[in-house]
Amino acid sequence: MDKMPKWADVVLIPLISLILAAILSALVILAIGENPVEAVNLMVTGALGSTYGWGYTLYYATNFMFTGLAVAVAFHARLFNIGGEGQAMLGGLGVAIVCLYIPWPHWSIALLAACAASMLFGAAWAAIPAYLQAKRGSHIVITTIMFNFIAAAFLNYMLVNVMRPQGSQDPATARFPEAVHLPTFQSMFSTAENAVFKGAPANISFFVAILACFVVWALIWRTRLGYEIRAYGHSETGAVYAGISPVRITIVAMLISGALAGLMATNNVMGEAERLVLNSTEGAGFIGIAVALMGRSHPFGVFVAALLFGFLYQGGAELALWTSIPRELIVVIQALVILFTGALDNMVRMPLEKLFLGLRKGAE
Amino acid sequence: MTVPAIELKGISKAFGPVQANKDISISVAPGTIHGIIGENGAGKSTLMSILYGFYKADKGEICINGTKTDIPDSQAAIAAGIGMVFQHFKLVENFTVLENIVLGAEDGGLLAPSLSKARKELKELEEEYELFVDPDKRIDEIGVGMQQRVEILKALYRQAEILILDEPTGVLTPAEADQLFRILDRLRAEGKTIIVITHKLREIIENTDTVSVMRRGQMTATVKTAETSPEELAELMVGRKVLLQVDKVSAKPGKPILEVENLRVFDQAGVERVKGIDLTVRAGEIVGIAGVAGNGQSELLEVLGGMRPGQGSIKLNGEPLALSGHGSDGQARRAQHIAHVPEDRQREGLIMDFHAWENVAFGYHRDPAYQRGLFMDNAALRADTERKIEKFDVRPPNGWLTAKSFSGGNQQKIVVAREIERNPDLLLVGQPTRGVDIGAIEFIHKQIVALRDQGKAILLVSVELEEIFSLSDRIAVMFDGHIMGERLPHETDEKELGLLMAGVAEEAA
Amino acid sequence: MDIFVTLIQVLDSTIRLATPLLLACLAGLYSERAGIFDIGLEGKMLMAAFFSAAVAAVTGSVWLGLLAGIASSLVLSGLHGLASITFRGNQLISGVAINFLASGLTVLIAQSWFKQGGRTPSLFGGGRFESAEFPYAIGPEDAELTGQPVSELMSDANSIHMVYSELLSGHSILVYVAFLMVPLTWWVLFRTRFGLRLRAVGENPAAVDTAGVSVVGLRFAAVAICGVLCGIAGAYLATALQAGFVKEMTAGRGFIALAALIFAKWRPWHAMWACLLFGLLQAIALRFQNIDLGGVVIPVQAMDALPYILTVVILAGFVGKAVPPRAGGEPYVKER
Amino acid sequence: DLGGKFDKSFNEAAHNGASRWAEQTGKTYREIELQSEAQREQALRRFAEAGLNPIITMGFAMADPLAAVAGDYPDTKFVAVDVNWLDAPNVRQIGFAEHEGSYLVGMMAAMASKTGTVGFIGGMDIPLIRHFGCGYAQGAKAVNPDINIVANMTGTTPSAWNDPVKGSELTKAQISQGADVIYAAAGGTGVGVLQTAADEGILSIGVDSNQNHLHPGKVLTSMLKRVDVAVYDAMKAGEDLQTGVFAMGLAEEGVGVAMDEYNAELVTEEMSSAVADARSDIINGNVTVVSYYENDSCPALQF
Ligand SMILES: Nc1ncnc2c1ncn2[C@@H]1O[C@H](COP(=O)(O)OP(=O)(O)OP(=O)(O)O)[C@@H](O)[C@H]1O
Ligand SMILES: Nc1ncnc2c1ncn2[C@@H]1O[C@H](COP(=O)(O)OP(=O)(O)OP(=O)(O)O)[C@@H](O)[C@H]1O
Ligand SMILES: [Mg+2]
Ligand SMILES: [Mg+2]
Repeated sequence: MDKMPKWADVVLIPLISLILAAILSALVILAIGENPVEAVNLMVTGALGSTYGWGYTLYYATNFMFTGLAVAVAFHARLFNIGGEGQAMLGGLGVAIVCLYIPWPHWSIALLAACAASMLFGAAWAAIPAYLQAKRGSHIVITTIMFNFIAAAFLNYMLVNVMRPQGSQDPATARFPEAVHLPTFQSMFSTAENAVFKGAPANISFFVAILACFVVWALIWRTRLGYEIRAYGHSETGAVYAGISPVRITIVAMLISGALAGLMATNNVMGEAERLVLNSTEGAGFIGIAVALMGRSHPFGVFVAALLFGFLYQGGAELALWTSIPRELIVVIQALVILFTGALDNMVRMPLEKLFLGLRKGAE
Repeated sequence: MTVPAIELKGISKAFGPVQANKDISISVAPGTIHGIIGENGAGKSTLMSILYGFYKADKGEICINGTKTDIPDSQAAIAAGIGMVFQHFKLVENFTVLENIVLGAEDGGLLAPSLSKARKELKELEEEYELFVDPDKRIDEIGVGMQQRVEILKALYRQAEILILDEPTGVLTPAEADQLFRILDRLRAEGKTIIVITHKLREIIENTDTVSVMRRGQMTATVKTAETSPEELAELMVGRKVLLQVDKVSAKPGKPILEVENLRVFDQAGVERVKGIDLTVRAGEIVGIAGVAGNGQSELLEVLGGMRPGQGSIKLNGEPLALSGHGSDGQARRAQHIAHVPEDRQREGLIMDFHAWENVAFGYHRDPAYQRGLFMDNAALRADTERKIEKFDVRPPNGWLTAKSFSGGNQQKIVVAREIERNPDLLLVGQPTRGVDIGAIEFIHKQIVALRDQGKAILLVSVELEEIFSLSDRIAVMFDGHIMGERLPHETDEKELGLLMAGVAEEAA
Repeated sequence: MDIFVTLIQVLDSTIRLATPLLLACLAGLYSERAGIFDIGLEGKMLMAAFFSAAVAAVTGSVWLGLLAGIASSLVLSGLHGLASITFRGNQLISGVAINFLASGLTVLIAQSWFKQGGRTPSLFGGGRFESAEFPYAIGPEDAELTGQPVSELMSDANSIHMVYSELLSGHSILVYVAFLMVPLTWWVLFRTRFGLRLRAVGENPAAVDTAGVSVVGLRFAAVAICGVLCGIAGAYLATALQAGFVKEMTAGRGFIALAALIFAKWRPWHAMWACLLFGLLQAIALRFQNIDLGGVVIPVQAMDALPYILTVVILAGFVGKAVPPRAGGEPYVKER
Repeated sequence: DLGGKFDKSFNEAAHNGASRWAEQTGKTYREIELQSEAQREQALRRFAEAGLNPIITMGFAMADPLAAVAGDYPDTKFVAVDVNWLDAPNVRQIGFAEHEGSYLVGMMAAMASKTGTVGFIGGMDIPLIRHFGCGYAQGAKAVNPDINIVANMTGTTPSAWNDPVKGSELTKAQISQGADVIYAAAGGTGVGVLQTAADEGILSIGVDSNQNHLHPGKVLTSMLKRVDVAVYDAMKAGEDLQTGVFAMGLAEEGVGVAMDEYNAELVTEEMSSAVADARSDIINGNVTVVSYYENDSCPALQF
């Protein structure tokens, strides 16, 4: 018997928390002498008011879905993968190699290959910390942090010294050939008379992300492996009793996590930039942590949280475009959202529970 | 008549929707031992925790020595001269005994003086009550029996006049239990007031002056121990007649199922826990392994259950089993029809945060019966769970509850149901009824015997001699990693076994 | 001799680089020993760095700046405590949020106060921590007198004198504070009542609670200490090492400190060695970029990544399993 | 560029140019600081659609998005600073000859150096920065062939643009290697370099904007990259500015060395004359400064 109806827990509480975060954000905007109503208005119309806005919102959301899922899967095995950033970078490298050095007849095949490559590279980058954690007990939090730095240095080397086209001053690979350019929403949904998602980077990999959400959900809650991952995450001694190998689960979970993080590259590298640039991940790996935590490590939660952050990113971009509000305001708003929905949720839950108990008592 | 040392008036406590205590009142006379019995989840621990200020009561008041005292936190309880030994000890594992005793009762900001002072007083207490412990050992280095002494010493060090013990004997050997009650006697003689929660009627009858019975959060009766009987108490507690003795036909042992030869087990630290034992369990018999906790029984079970590597040879139905590396894990064992009821249901047997129906597959989750194509067949699983809950009368009968929201008794029923229902060739059972109420004990024992009567082999490890006696067809006693000797239940008695458990060799016995 | 000089200089910069790590690491140590995980060290440092610089710039007093830095970091600690102790929220999320909050707010406020793009005005004179010159140590004023740069004077001096002047002398007072904090922390943790209780609450809060001590009180105390130390760390970055705040100037040091903490298995002395190690690795990487090993030039990127690679190697090779305080990360919930 | 508006050098110079124009003409302009790669193209399109004209972009990283976008808005004029390799009819591409400017400050450094060792500290290790370093090294070598040049990069992540602490440490390291003049081309990190140089009593050289005033008497000079001029001109020209590729070298006053009251007493007679000569030599081709881009390597310096 629960203390309150499920809908209250999954809908009401996050909603109230969000409202609180919004109120505080408004105060901050006031404090820096801007008009909150205008700002919010600008953000909402800019991010959700047009197919163009959606195009960007969904593009960002796609990134966060991948990294969020990555963190979430690891969480289920009680592993804290802070390395999404580095794994995504390597995924990008994989995509770039596949797209640049193999002539593909058609984007669809290229996408499949790119998915494979990015997952492979991402997983490979997660493999070493995973192995060290499993075999040597080296704390995965440290090793993954370190591997983020190492990945950055490695990528820098590849781009500056190896993959950069002669004469280009830009530390980035050449553009990928036309054939591997992914269909954007614009090309997918525009009709002759009206063009939608004009110029927006949202592309087919959004659906890859959706697919990933389903796959992860099925994996975690419907398969033996998922069952074992969760069991291990809850109790290592229990796992040993049931004949579930901690080493195996640790490594497998991290490989999956790394692969998911790597997949992000199909969106930002293959879908948007159509080349590999330095810092292409832009902290999405870290946003992924927040997304996974807010989404309670559940694919659907991750999906929603990712959309929310996508909205904040795009809304923030619009603010930066049309007002003189510093871009950091968005960071603050993000922080408040994370804080209230993620960390202070009990502040809302506790009184609500009392309320519902009272109601039930009344009913009896 | 004298003012009661403790008087609880109309105590009520709800944990969210769960009404743990409903309007409970008792009064305990000073200088007496008061027993409390009741099913798992009846509310005993809660009630006592309230008296100790661990939980806050929703309603009701507490009087100590006749004066109304409100106890918002444990500090107040300690000030009021109350000490409590919790069911699950509240000790800091990686602190020394001394540090644990001093914690919270230091005098002065610096540790050194407090520690030396405590060391001195500890000596005196030890002398006085024969509660010997090594003050410099770390808690995780000493056995549960010792840990309990530390808990008691903690209370005495704080000059407790009222001592509460929640299921103190659950983890003790008979010898240890007897000694505990001798100590309690002495305390009572000094005029201290004592409350004991236990599931063992014998202890109630032998040691308490008065006894209260709790059921479903309410106090159903309080009687003078002298004027009652085990049967009556059992009935008051469960609400129906219960047989306190398992009645079973004598065993008809068949061919050997399990043959252990010269088994050695080393723990992570490389210490040899099992020092080359030979053991055979036949079809249709229950072999009970008696022994003080920590003499290698646990390790024996764990090797057989595939939880840790060992050396030597183990045959099942004549087939040798891998003892390390590939094919020696729990999955392999299950495939070989070995089922295992582990000693610690909460850390091993169950995933406390899984639904009951998920736990019903725990360990057998790779069983084809639970698969549909790539996926697990949760529908089938739930159906299966319904059956087991029904058959083993798990309460509340709701497969969607998480394991941790069942009481220990019912948690244990879930584990036993899962393992016995596999209908294995060999069943390993560790401490099947620790902390479980008699209603459940009776039931679980019946199931084990029933399995035996189907001609299965059962290896039982228990620190409860009573349990060993009432279930086993053959008893082996383990001490310091060796098997000291084997006995038939009707040819031996607690005294002899007690000696063997204490390591006194056969000849001497 | 020359190698010796280089060595001294590398060690010298090791100390400078290690100091902020050490302060943050000890901060984390108090918090996590009490069972409150804190990945918000980075954010606290950043916040403190800004406010110390800002106040120092406005008032011209570095000490007021230090206070402001500590205060601001304490506010974030309070937030972390509120979330993870009072409301039993998820400590990781709270930490993440605090990092975001700091990196956003600092620039936002800096912008609206100083209009210099998330930067404070450069500090000078009383606005900065001067380096404490020991007697007889070679320092800038000697340079003034002789008209030679310090480096030359150094290389002329004898080795003892050099070690004394270069390594021991000439650091900001906060450096000495940081290193004094190590024995102090050890003493508090293992020799005082407070320390005993602090460690206990991180291992098994229920034990502390049933012993009649307030779990909440202890944990808030620990989190507060954490705040103070992060505050000093931030102030050191902005007002001692640097002369002002630059956005994101902590540059991930909070996370390195966290790594060092786990590395040290939550023990004060080990924490110091861990931080010195990280500092040394960075100092080396900074000092020797693109080394030429007989024709094979190690690319600068490799040197840049070296500290992190070595960390992993050492961790895997020698440190092994690090077991955090048992109750770490778990809010203390009696009733569900 | 991602560096941020007030990096005290590159982007700030552009900002100054823009605001100067705004003040003089009273007209208004929009600016955005990008925080994400995806926004490069986004911002271009949005501004173009909003009818802003011309649209000025800072930094080589804008080249690629520009190439993609410019075509879609043929009647909008774009200005790309630090870009000179696109073929887009409606883009004014301005490439600065940083190596020439760096060459001059390199000379000054070499002359000011007592120890015969000069330093270079770059931000993130990218070709552009090597380009700076390379010119610098050639200049220094030109004055003193066997001069010792210590060159360091701050890092490989974007935080290398904002890590003054590392900047200081690098400075100290270079000082201990004997460097007594250090050229910082490292955005926000440079602040730390100049600061420490000043503290340690050696000379430093600023970049992009005139940074002499940051530490009067301690900053030898600054390698000016007249982004502000470029931006100002572009804005002044407005709708009808000429497109095409423009090189802003010494000749065009696009780059140069900063001489003002703050470094007056540091710059000796022979320095200024030598610089002047070199300048004219470069302009009339007697001296050619090799660009790092020509074959991704530098004659005077090994990266
Ligand atoms: N901390 C708690 N939070 C929520 N519910 C609790 C808590 N402790 C106990 N309960 C509920 O209150 C009821 C009474 O629990 P209690 O521990 O008092 O039973 P008990 O009599 O001690 O059982 P046992 O004999 O197994 O010790 C249980 O059914 C349980 O569901
Ligand atoms: N924190 C808690 N939240 C919810 N239920 C709890 C909590 N603590 C105890 N309970 C419940 O209270 C009841 C009795 O608790 P208790 O700790 O006494 O377990 P138990 O039934 O005695 O089993 P065991 O004797 O093995 O500990 C059980 O239902 C247990 O699940
Ligand atoms: Mg109980
Ligand atoms: Mg119990």
